[in-house]
Amino acid sequence: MHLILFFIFGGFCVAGALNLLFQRHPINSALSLIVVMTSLAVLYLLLGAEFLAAAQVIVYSGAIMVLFVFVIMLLNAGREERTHGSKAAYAVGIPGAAALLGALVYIFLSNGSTAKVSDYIVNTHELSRVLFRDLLLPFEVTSILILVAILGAVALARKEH
Amino acid sequence: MTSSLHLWLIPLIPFAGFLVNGLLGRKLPKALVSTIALVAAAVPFAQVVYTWFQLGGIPLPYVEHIGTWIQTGAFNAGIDFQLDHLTMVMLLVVTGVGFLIHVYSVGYMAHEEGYWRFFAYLNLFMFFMLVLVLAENFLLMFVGWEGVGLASYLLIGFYYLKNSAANAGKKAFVVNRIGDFGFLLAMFLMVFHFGTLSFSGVFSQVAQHPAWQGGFLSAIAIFLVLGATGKSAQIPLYVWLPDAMEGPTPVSALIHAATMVTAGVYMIARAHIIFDRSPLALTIVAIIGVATAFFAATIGVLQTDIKRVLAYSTISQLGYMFIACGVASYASGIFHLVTHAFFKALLFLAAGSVIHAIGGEQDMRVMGGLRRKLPVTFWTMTAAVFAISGWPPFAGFFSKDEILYQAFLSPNGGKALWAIGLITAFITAFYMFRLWYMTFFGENRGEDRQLEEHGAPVHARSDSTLVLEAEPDDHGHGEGIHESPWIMLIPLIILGILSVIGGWIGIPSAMGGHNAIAHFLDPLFGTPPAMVGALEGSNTLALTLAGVSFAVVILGWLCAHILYFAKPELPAKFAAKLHGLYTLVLNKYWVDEVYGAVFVAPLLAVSSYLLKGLVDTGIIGGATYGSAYLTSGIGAIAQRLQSGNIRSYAGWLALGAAAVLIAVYFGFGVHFH
Amino acid sequence: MLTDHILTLMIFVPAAGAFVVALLPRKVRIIRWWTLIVSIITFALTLHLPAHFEYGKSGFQFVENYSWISSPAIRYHLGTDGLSMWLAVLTGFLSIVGVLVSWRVIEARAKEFYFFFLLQQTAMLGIFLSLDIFLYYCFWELSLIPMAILIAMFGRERGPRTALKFFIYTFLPSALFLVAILWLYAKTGTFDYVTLHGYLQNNPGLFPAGAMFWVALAFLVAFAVKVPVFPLHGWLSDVISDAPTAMAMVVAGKLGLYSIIRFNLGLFPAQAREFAPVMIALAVIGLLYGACIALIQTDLKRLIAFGILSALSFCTLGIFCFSVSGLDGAVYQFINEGISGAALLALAGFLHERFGTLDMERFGGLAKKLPYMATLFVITTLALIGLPLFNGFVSEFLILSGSFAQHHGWVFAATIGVILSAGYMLWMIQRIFYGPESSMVTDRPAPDFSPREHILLWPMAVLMLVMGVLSPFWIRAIDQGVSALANQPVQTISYLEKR
Amino acid sequence: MNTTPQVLRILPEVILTIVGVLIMLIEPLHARGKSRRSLGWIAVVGMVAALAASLFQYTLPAGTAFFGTVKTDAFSVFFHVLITGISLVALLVTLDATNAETEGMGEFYALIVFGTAGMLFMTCAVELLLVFVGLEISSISTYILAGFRKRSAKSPESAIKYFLLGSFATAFFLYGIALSFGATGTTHIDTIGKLLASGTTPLLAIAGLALIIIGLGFKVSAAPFQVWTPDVYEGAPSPVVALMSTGPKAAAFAVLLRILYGAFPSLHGHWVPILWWLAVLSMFIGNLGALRQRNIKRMLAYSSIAHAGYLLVAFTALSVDGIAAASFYAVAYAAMNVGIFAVVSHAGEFNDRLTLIEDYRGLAYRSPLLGGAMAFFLISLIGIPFTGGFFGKFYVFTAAIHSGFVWLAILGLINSGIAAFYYLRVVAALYTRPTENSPVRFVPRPTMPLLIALVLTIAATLILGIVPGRILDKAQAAAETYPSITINPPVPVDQPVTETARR
Amino acid sequence: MVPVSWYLILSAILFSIGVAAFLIKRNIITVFMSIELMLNAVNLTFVAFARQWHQVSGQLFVFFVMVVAAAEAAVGLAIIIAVFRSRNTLNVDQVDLMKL
Repeated sequence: MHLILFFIFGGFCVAGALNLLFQRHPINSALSLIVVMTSLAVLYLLLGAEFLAAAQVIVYSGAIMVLFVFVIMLLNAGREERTHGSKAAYAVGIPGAAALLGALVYIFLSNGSTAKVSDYIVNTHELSRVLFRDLLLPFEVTSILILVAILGAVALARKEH
Repeated sequence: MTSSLHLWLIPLIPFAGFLVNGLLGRKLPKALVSTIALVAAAVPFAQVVYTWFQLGGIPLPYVEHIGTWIQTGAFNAGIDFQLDHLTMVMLLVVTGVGFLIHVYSVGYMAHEEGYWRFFAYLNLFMFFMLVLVLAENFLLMFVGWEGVGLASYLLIGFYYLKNSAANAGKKAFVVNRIGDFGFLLAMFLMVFHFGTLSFSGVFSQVAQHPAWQGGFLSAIAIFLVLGATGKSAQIPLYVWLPDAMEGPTPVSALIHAATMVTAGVYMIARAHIIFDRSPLALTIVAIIGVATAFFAATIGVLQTDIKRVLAYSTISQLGYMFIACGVASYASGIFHLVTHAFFKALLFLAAGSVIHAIGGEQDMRVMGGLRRKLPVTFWTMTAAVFAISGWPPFAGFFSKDEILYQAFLSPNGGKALWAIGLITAFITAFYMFRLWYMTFFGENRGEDRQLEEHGAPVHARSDSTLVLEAEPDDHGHGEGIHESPWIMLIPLIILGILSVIGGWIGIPSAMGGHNAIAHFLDPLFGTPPAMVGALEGSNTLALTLAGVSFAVVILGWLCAHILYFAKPELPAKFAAKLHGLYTLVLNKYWVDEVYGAVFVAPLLAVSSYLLKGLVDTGIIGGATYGSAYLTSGIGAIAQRLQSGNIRSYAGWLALGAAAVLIAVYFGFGVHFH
Repeated sequence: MLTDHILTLMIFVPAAGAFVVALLPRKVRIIRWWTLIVSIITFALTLHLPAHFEYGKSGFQFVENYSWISSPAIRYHLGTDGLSMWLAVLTGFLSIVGVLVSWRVIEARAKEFYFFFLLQQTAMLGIFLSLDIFLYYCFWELSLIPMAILIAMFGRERGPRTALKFFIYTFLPSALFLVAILWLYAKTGTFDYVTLHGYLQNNPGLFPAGAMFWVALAFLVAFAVKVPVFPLHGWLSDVISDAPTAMAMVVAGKLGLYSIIRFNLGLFPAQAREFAPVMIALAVIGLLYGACIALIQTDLKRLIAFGILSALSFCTLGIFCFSVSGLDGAVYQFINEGISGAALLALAGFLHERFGTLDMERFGGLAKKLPYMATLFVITTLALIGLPLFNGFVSEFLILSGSFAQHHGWVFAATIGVILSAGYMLWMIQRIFYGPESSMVTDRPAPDFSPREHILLWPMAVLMLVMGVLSPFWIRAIDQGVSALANQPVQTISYLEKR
Repeated sequence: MNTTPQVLRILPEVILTIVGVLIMLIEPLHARGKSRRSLGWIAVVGMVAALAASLFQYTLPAGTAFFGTVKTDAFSVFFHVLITGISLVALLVTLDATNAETEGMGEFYALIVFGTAGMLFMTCAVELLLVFVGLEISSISTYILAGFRKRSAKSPESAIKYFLLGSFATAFFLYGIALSFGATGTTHIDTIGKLLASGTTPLLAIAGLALIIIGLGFKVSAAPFQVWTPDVYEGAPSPVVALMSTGPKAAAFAVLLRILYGAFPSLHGHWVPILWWLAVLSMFIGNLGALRQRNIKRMLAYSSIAHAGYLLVAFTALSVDGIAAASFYAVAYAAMNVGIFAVVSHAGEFNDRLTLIEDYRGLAYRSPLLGGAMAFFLISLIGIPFTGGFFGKFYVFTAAIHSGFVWLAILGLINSGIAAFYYLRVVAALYTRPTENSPVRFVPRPTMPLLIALVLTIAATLILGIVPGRILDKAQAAAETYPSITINPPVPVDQPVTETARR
Repeated sequence: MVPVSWYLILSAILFSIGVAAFLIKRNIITVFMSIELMLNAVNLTFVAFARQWHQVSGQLFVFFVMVVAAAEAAVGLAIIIAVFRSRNTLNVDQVDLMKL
């Protein structure tokens, strides 16, 4: 059961990602990214992280992607044209990416930790305990982060006078 | 020591004169300048004479230690002066003749600008020359040695605005440097083998080791000879002396006839202990001497510039002295040195007086018939001519004869030396009388001057300003040809007398004299080895040889008389007949040209093309800039990565990432588990 | 008591002076007078050394030794011996000369000029007097900057380019030099010269021959560039001809040669003896090479440059023969070179002031117009070609006779240089001063020496003569300084042959 | 657990946050177009306070707080002081270079302040999560600051480049954290270290290490992750470059040190060779790239790459000396680089009127102070004695040679030789006579903030160069918070020498 | 049941696709999306490991990453807008004013 679900949604993820890669229109790419994220949420569920699954759907697919789509609309970005800006990107980058993938996969396989994922559910209570006790400071600090983000968005988006 | 002679004063006083005139002369009046100069030359002469009379009371050699000059852990050299018989003779000649020439110059240079400069240099020369003869070690001697070279450089280049003069000066100095190069190496060898350069030290060591024969002693001796050839204008380094005639005539008289050029002979005599151990070196000296004597004489035959004739005769006479040294008869060499100083100085001074009289002209072809116009000059000159060509009882006869006699007696190849010497004697007589006739007899050819006939100095006349400083003729043409002032004539007369009687100090026993100078020098040289076997019973031989040489001299005079007095048209005919030989000799065997082509030109060419062009600019410069360009070229490649395109940047990042990942993982370094 | 810190005083008086210059108003007269005063004071201070130097007392004197930085053990260690003493004095003397030479030349930006000039003095004194290798290195590097900037700002037209060339040439090797120093420190834990010297001498063969070989080589190359030794002289002629005279005087010779003696002979005697054959060959080649190229130069300063190359090669020859006389001669030679060379460059500078060119083809017959200039030119020239009674002769004779024992052949070749030097120098004199007056000389109104120039040059001329006659006065100290180096026990571990 | 109030352990950060918020609150009170300088001064005061607080932290006993997420020890405090110092000068420079009509200065100051807070968190955090957040704060604020020159098209470009590539690298960093978490099950640096030291090393840890190095390598612009640097520096406002070429780098280096020596000491066999290569690459690419640069900011960008290389040399030393040298070099580099950018941003002003090196021709005439200062900093960058630059290099290479990396030292010093070339070109330009219409004629007189900034930086550079003792001791103390890894150095000392000798 | 390494490989694949997308896509916004994709891949890794080690902190890390991502998105899009204003293009290949 678990296995099947993993394959289905894992497949969805990859398919979405590839679609993002091959779609020429940003909107389509955005939508396919949403697909990836939502199916990731399912995988989270499989891994027993309901809270994260929820957050994934709400924050990512909800907020962030909406923001993307909004901007795409705002700047009404059309189909991207295949300009030839850089040979290096292909000549160097793609092999690099491939090598990266290869290396990682090799490592994960030869890692040997075939620890099966037991079905163990994190209850949100414990989650919050850790979050608001051990990780209190980082949590508070993120507020600065967000503040900075807002500031920046305002400062940048503001028109010159 | 009994009583100090204060030898150090002898060189120091001329030096003082040099300083005063050199620094202040520009401002001082001529009278004062000349007084200072004369005093600075006279006092040493007086002191020398005084010392001469002291000789009895002083054990010779007498040494004065003034101070330490160079001192290092390994080696030291002092400022030491020494007096012995040889020095004594040299001192007398140098100061005596030197003083006379100073006197003469006062008249001769009277109208020169830079008068003060001239006398300053003259005193400087006296200083160095005296240091040279007084020195007690080779290093100090070398000071004088190079110093006189410097003085002659300055004096030859006295008319520095004339390119020829400046060139001659430079040539003299550089050629002398080649000689000094030999001297230096000889000194290095001595330091290496004896650890000292003082005469006493070196000679005593040589004396202590009779085993030392040839070997490094020959090396030292030969290097010394190289030095001597430079200073004494012998083959192969004689080339500078003829050009040196660019200097004022008194200079030629003092430096290039009487004193400096004899330094080489003096040095060989001084170092005779070393030479005695090296037959090889002696042979070389003899060969050089005889070759030079003959060679220079032949050139002298065709020269038309009066001073150049004298220059070549000087070279040739020095050759005689070398022959003497070469046959280890140093005393006779010194003897000839002395007499030669007298008559050659006289010849130059007289020539100077002639030149002075006819307004700076040096070309004999435009002289002639001056006999009546310049009586004193004529008579003194005559004395000198007879002396040099060796008429008895003039000075030259005895000294030259002594040399030929010694050569004849000397075991190794002496006969050949004697024969060539004899021929040279003939040539000498010939060209000296040629000069005599061309200058003083016939009618004056001075009026019909065509420029094409004129020699180099005449060309210089084309630039009038030059000549005004070059030669004192501002009054030359004014009231026609005239005798020189007395201040110039007195020295002529004195030297004239000396060149008549000067030789009597060395009349050989064969002719009823008792070779005074030889005996005087005996304590230094001992009896020349050649004499040993030949002392008694050889009177007849001596007389016959003398007779032969005298006959030869007369022959020479006859030829000259016929060619240049009786039948003046003949020389042209001969020239036409023996054209090849004539041009060869006329161009002095093209030696200068050959040297130029063989040494100077290649050196300059190599320097400018190979060294400067190829090595310095090409290789070294190229390496510098090449590497610079290379680096910045690589820099350009490094920049190329910056295409400015985000995606390519990301590409590099990705590649780098992959590389790092793989490197770390499969990577170098320690392996785990 | 001030005299306990005499060396510190010497080093930092110029620096302080420079600092004041920076604060002074931009008035040329004030600034140059101030600089003159400062350099006179410096010179006076340096004279304190010979006055109170204790002969026959081995080791360093006037020592100051404090800890500067603890954790890498860097000490502020100053001291002088017979080797460095006269060099310090010479530096002080030349600083005065430098100011007087620049007197009229430097009008614009005088402030910068004299600031860096004084800084340069500090750096050079520091080099001669510091006994902690790190401290030494600091001064060594520091000396590059004022030099480079002055060449760039005040040089002839190609100034900046030359400055760059000079800097790179000297900076790159000293990078490797630094590596070598650090390596030594890593191994021995000290930068202190004295300690290090004792340490290396007492346990030789402590480090692998290979390592020591490369370390010594790094030292040597850094110094050889600064001398410069033959193939590394690429910068010399440009710098000499482009740099302001005051800098050209001090750029070559003493720094590098001193360092070679102090470090390569002092710390690495065995390696130095290993390098000797090569160095001697290079020295003689450079000697003849420089002379030959000088023969055909038409630019006066370039001629001088190659003359200097040739004259300095004598020193290299003397140093690497390891004989007492040779070393004495070498040190004496580069002191002499410092004086005579400076004088000649000063004269060239004055000539340039008057005629704006140094192309000898355009001169001629100048002696008539500028007799004093001519006289001093001749005197200096004679000193440089080693005429007896001048300082040059003593040193050259010592070097050659001292080296003769080991290397007949090389010395024979080197002595030829004596002939060549006479050749190019006299030819130079002839082309400038003798012969008929050239059009330029006649056209250009040029006054003879000003009082300043007299004051500057006559003492130098006299000095050349005095040093030529009374050499023991100087050599006594030098002898004491170098004799230890000449005959120190060396077990010869030959690294190259081992391979 | 000690009794120190926890807040004291993050006092500087707290102060900065408060100040930042304060600025944002006051900002709206200023009418549009009115000068915001007062805000700038508030920021300065706040920064001074933070600096004081950091210095005060030296008095605290070393210890952790907030459940072991932050740790104040000699190391973190050292970098606290450094970074607050840098930001202080950067603020002064900003005050000098900007003028009333520059838009949104309120945000500008606030961002600098917040960004500094982020960097401080990076240096004191021992919990990778906190490190990550701090990193993001500092990065994001610099992304924004880079885009602040809206007038010029270059500024947004540099912002977007920095942003995209930065986040790209962040992803790698994050992945690295993830994998090391996977290897050990914790994200607490020291714990990771303990766990890895005991027992065998899972491959995951190695991969994680590699990815972390990649991410941080980008932040410190070490080759081959340096590509972004020149473009970003060229486009960003000079005051910002003054900050981001030093502050975030220092922080990132601190983190790198923390992680390498705190979490992965046992893997040194793996990361030392990598850092060796990164160092060499950075030095060469940086210096060679700078050789032909005509734009001064790009040239300085390349030089900063090279300096990152020098700093990485110290990392390989595997010893207390190494860490100390790295820390010291960070200080020295910061001093001179901020200094030179202070001059550049004053001369070029906010909108970069002077871009090319030729534009600086004759600055020393227009203003001897500026020209002299700039020349001084350049000389220090070359690494001439009696300047911080020299001692920095000196310590770094001493450390390297001590642990036997003779070749690294040789290459590095050769590089410093190459570097001299392009620095001197600028010096020469400064001191050549300006032409009639050369832009330096319009360089404004130095203002008070600039003077303060210059005094601070010059003083720092000189002190570091002449009496570095105190600071070096601090660096030493900072270094000693980590046990130096005394495994036999990979290369025996004289090996490279002899074996090359044998060739 | 599924071994953890499968999840890891999946994440690796996603990550690499993200990288590739970053290299290939021309539209800045899409490029930015590919970064988000990479972040998501990392998140998956975290969750997987969190599961393997029974560690909550892993999941919390993901939580923080989301926040950061949100912040980045806000800023990033703002920057993109600024770029669009100044260049009026969204093509990365045309954002190369500064080079060499």
